Amino acid sequence: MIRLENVTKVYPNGVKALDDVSFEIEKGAFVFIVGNSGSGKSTLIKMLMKEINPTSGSLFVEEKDITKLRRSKIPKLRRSIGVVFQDFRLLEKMTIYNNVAFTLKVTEAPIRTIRRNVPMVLSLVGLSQKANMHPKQLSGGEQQRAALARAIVNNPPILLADEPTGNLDPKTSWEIMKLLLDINLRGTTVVVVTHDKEVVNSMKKRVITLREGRVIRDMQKGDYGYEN
Amino acid sequence: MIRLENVTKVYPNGVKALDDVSFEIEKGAFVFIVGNSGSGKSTLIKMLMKEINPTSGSLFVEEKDITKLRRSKIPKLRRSIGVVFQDFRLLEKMTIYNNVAFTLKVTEAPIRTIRRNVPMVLSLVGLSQKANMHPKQLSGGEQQRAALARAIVNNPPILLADEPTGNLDPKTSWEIMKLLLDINLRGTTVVVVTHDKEVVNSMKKRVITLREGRVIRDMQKGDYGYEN
Amino acid sequence: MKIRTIFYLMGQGCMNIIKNQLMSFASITTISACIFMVGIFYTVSVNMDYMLDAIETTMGMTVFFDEGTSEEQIIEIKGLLEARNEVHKVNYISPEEAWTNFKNEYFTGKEDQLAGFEGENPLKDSASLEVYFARLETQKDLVAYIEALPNVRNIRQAEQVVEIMQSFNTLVRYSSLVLVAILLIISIFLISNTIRLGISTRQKEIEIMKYIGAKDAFIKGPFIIEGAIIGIIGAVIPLSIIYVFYERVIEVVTTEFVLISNYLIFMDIMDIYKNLVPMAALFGILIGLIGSRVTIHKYLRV
Amino acid sequence: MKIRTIFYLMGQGCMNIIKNQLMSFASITTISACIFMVGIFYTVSVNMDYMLDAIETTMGMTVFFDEGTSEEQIIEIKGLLEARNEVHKVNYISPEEAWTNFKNEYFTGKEDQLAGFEGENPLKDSASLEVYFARLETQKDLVAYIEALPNVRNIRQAEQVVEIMQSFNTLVRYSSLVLVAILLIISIFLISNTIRLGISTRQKEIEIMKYIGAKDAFIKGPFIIEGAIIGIIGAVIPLSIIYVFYERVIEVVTTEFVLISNYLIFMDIMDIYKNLVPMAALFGILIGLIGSRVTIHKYLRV
Ligand SMILES: Nc1ncnc2c1ncn2[C@@H]1O[C@H](COP(=O)(O)OP(=O)(O)OP(=O)(O)O)[C@@H](O)[C@H]1O
Ligand SMILES: Nc1ncnc2c1ncn2[C@@H]1O[C@H](COP(=O)(O)OP(=O)(O)OP(=O)(O)O)[C@@H](O)[C@H]1O
Ligand SMILES: [Mg+2]
Ligand SMILES: [Mg+2]
Repeated sequence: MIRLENVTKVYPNGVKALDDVSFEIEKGAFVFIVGNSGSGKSTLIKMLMKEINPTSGSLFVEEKDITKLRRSKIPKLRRSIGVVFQDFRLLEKMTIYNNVAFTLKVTEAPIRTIRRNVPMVLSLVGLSQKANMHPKQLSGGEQQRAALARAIVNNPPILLADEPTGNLDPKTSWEIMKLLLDINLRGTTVVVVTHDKEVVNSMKKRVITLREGRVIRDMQKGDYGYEN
Repeated sequence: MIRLENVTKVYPNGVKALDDVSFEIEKGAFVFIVGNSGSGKSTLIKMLMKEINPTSGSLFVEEKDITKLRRSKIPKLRRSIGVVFQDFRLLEKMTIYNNVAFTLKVTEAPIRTIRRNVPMVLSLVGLSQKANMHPKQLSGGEQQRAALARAIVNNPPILLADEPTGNLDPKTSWEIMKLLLDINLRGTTVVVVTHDKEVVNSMKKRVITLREGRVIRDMQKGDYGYEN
Repeated sequence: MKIRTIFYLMGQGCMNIIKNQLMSFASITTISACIFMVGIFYTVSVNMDYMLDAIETTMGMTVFFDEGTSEEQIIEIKGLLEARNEVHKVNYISPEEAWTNFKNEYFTGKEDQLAGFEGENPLKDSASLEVYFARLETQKDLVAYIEALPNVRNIRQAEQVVEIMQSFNTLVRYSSLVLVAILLIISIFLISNTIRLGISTRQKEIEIMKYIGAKDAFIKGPFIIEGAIIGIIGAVIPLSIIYVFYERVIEVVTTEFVLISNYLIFMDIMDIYKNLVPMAALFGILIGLIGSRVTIHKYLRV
Repeated sequence: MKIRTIFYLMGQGCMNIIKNQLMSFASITTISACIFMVGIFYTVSVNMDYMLDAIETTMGMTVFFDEGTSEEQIIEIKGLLEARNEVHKVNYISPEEAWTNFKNEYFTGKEDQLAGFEGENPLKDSASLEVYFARLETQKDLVAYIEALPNVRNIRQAEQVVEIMQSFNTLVRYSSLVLVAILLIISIFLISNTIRLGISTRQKEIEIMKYIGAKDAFIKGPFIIEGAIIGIIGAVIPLSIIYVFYERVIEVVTTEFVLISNYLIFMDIMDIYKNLVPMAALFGILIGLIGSRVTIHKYLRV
């Protein structure tokens, strides 16, 4: 499903965010990516949705090398990946409902689908009450859940979540994690970047640990690790 | 130092974010504020620095009722409060160094002070290497630490930190918490909004718990609480 | 793209105008101001042109005939000349009129000196034709034609005046062309500035849409609709203002400047709008296109 | 505020221009375009005024004297008239010149008809003075004055032409005043639009500064400096362009329109800049003020 081959990313200012990273994530897997602040986790996510390109190496999504993707094919790639951005990236001029519906409108989904799915995912993340508010009128945690709702509403084959519970209390965090597990059980490949030690340790999923841009640990049924 | 008397905040769209909240924080205290997502924690912080005004009730900071503060006195209030915003609020057009130095320039601090203090706090939060980068070139956790550096650089008598470790790995989180404790020991009143159960439970400080805008628990040497 | 999507994008375009109030206001007023300026200068220069054309027709020459040319012959030539389309009008001046004019001009107040001419018209052979030009440009040809006619003795014309007038017309015509062109260029420039500023404030929004998987057309659509609507509103406002004030200004000018009012011949507003309205419409379309171009080139590449 | 802080804010102002490239570019070009337009129209209308003034001095009247008035008396009156400042120039036309002019005008080609006048000047009492006006406005007073002088028999003047000319001058003067005023208003409007758009893109920045405890002056400072610098650059560009092209355009016009070149009397660029440069400077200051005003009112209230 997702394969990285010797991916290195050096930012224009000389910072080496990823250093010769290679791994593969199979279809239907549930993977945590952990690591210190600044270890390259978000860089990885951004690269998978082609927000940035690697300096060298190749990334394969569904067997296609996305570093060689034509510009006109990028929207298709992005539609197949639901992303929860670390900085949310909600559209400020739209209500929460429209922010979520936008993902479906982009794919020209039937109105019926929109009318059914949007309220459903909003209630899944506990935001039914806030559907008609604008992002600025939400608390940090609510915005984060809105971003998650937007990422899952069109049932993408891949879900990338960058720190999806950073602004959430433990109880809500757990609910969100259960939601992600649910989605994973329905066949979606889920990649979660997180700092939540407790969640990682108790979920017993594959854990890829980055440090200074390198994969230093990659364990099935892993834990957060002690030295971090 | 900080006193709330029957503070209620109803947002223009009718959401009651705080409901008759009263409590007092003495000078030099270290207080956690916890609560579910959307329970009114950030609203409280925003009110203390007069970003928003309460619908009813009074807030006292250093014995002055800030709801009655004249517009020209607001900068003085804000300079006496260091704030780590939940959404960071770094100045995108400035480097990290200048973002931090800006707090001192605003108070017309001597150049010597700026030259000494800014590198010092940057190294405290582990960002010495990133001083000349712009906020967009930093990872989420790095931005969060930059926001903290800015909040503490002018040694304000009060420090409000809204979710200062939401984007940080456990190890860095602990270091930040130790830093806050340090600052507190040097006399600063510290108020931390956090979801980090482990930190709250092990620090044994006063914990104020909000739920749906009400204070439901206020314990000295408290913990995060189970039902949350 | 589905019809439904097109409707959605059109709706979004309208929404954008309402949601980006400052930007919409700035764009509409900028466009209005520009079209207003260009419109005013176009109107003024078109009218000046029109007036100069009209004044040209008051310019003429006098044709004198050989001694003994009969009135009938002269009238015949008059007919010949009137048939030509370089000619605006031909007046026959009989010897009596000529003498009366002469006396009025030179001997008013000293009629006593005219005693010697009593009873006899010293200009009895000076019947003449006053020929007025329809167009100054063809004046030389006309003179050549008339000189070749039988019985024509000489032509008296204020040649210099005619040529000066002609130069002046050309100068005015070119100057106003240049000024209107400068205004047009400045306008396009100002408007594209406004569009770029407006789009840069929405850069983040556009980027987010791209990250979610929106195709370029999906993002551009509302911008084009928005641009077109803004362009249309921005054109209708100044055109209406000019329309309303045009007649008033003419009225004021013709009543305040009675003396020159017969030189002030204004065009019908509809004749002006015949050209101005399509120009403004083109402007609107242009703006929509520039707007979407800028969007594509600057912010869609993410 | 400390001197050091003032320097810091000035530095920030300069930095802002560099950092907000799009905005700076848009502002500078908008201001340039506006000053350019106003400048061109000011230059054109000032020159038109100047030319019309010059043409006025070619307008005059002819004063005739009573029979038997001696040449000396006429010359004396000439002196009197020349001393008045409504008068541009006075020419003495002797009876001989008058007769020559008359013959040339009326009897060219039919000199034979003049046989009766042989040896005698029928206009021997028609010595006259041609008086040219310095200003058309005072023409009526001058006429009254001259009529009251001794020996003056009558005044022949193209009163109609004079008044028409006068009306025309007034019309041109008012029209160009109105047009320049419209352009000025539009300019101020466009520029304030640009400023507002620019500031709205920096709204978040301003808010953050306020939240950190910056006083209004601290935030406004760089904006004012920025506005002033942009204003100055935006004024220097169009003024330089006009300066460079002014002489060229004059050259082209005077060589292309030789015929009317003695009506085309252009002002010295320096005489125009005497007014235009302070106007442009004022504009720059105005822009700085508007910029800071807008900032205060819209975004500092947090
Ligand atoms: N646009 C950029 N330009 C330059 N350097 C960058 C840029 N984005 C990130 N970096 C640097 O690359 C490194 C990795 O960043 P990344 O955002 O991937 O970290 P992360 O693992 O997501 O950290 P966090 O947990 O704090 O979000 C960091 O050192 C960061 O400073
Ligand atoms: N500007 C606003 N307008 C309207 N409602 C708002 C606004 N800001 C916050 N709210 C609402 O007020 C309530 C409290 O918000 P607040 O930001 O204080 O929550 P919080 O405790 O900080 O939550 P989190 O932990 O998710 O950051 C929420 O229900 C939120 O939707
Ligand atoms: Mg990250
Ligand atoms: Mg909050």
